[in-house]
Amino acid sequence: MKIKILFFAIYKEITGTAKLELEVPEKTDGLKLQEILEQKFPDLIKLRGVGKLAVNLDYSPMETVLEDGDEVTFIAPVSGG
Amino acid sequence: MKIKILFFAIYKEITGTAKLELEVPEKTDGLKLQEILEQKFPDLIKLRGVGKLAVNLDYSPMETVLEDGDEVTFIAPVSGG
Amino acid sequence: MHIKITSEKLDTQKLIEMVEDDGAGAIDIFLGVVRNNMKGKKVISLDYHCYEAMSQKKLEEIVNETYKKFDVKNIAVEHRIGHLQIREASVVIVVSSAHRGASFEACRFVIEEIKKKVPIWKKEYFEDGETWVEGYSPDVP
Amino acid sequence: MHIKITSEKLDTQKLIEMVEDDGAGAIDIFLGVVRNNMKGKKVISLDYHCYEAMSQKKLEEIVNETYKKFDVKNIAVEHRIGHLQIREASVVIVVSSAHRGASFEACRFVIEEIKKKVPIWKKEYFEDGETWVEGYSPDVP
Repeated sequence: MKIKILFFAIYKEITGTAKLELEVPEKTDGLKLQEILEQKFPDLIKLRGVGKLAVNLDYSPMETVLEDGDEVTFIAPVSGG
Repeated sequence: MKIKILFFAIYKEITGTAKLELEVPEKTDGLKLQEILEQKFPDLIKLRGVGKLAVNLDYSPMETVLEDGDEVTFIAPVSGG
Repeated sequence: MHIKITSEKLDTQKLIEMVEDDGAGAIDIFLGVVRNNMKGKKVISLDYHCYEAMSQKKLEEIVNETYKKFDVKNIAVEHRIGHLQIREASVVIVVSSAHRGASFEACRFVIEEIKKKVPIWKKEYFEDGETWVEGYSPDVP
Repeated sequence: MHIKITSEKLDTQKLIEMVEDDGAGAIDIFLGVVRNNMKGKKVISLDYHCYEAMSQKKLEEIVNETYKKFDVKNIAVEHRIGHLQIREASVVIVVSSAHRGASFEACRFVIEEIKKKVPIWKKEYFEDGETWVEGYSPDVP
């Protein structure tokens, strides 16, 4: 299945990209996706435990099983306002 | 001695005046002044206990002894803001 | 510190510019506004009357106390007097501070103190008459 | 409800007009402003980046929750993104209510929630470099 991954702020700087369409195995969850991305972008290991998963515009536990077409991102600590 | 008395809001409506220069005996305090004014403007009796004394721009106890040239007023419950 | 009692329309933007400070990260602004009812009775308009010299003095005392109590940068306060229509602002309080907590708390403190201590009186006009609004009775030392 | 994420300069006066209501007696306004230092280090300017679709959604959720929790009339919120200079406003929150307590409390609630939940990130530029500001780590259900 295919998911859309967005990168913002420090994630965007580290990966050098804002958006990625990725083919992942069925039943991939947030933890598994994190591993897949760390293989593609080894520097992402620095951000382990820092970012929170968001799926389709909502914060979601890392154990969330992703579905085809999901829009996924990792949210570094926010500093708006 | 001579004091200046100002009337605001409900006091001004009842007395029909904004300002009064009044000759009063030495050692007149707020309570005595109240009586003197009630003789001049009998309707002021309605406001007994309602207004607070102010002397020279500060709230002052009714027992405050007035001095020559003081600017005195009675402050009805305030409703600014 | 900027304090003014005026019969002109209040200009919030002007007061915001007055409190700006390179070290301020937060500005809180409070507007008191004329609303169309008082305890369910329809208000048409109102008049604010004041003892101007004493109001000016009490506002200065309140603002000085606020500077002492809260870690704020600048405070600006204007109170309008005279005849006001529904939706018009009667008071504007603007406070800047490094961190947001102080702005909120100081701004709230200023309006609460104004309502207790400043000799300003509101007269409300209804369809069938008018009345002096009974507010706070100031504490006397 | 008015919510907007924009790269244009924020217009406080426009937002005040949006929340006006004949029954409102109070309006509280909060401005988040760029200040010239972060923990003592001199800030030259900064950039706000955001995940716009999710920020819009989270702002809507926050404002809806605020309407439920507090007795307010109207709420308007704008957050600026992009490059900002010292003294420029990054966020403006405007709340109208019949009585003043609700405006103050609701306005404070909105800014606290924004700082916890909305995916916006601040990058500060110093004389000798730049850094992403570490803020709140959002709760995950």
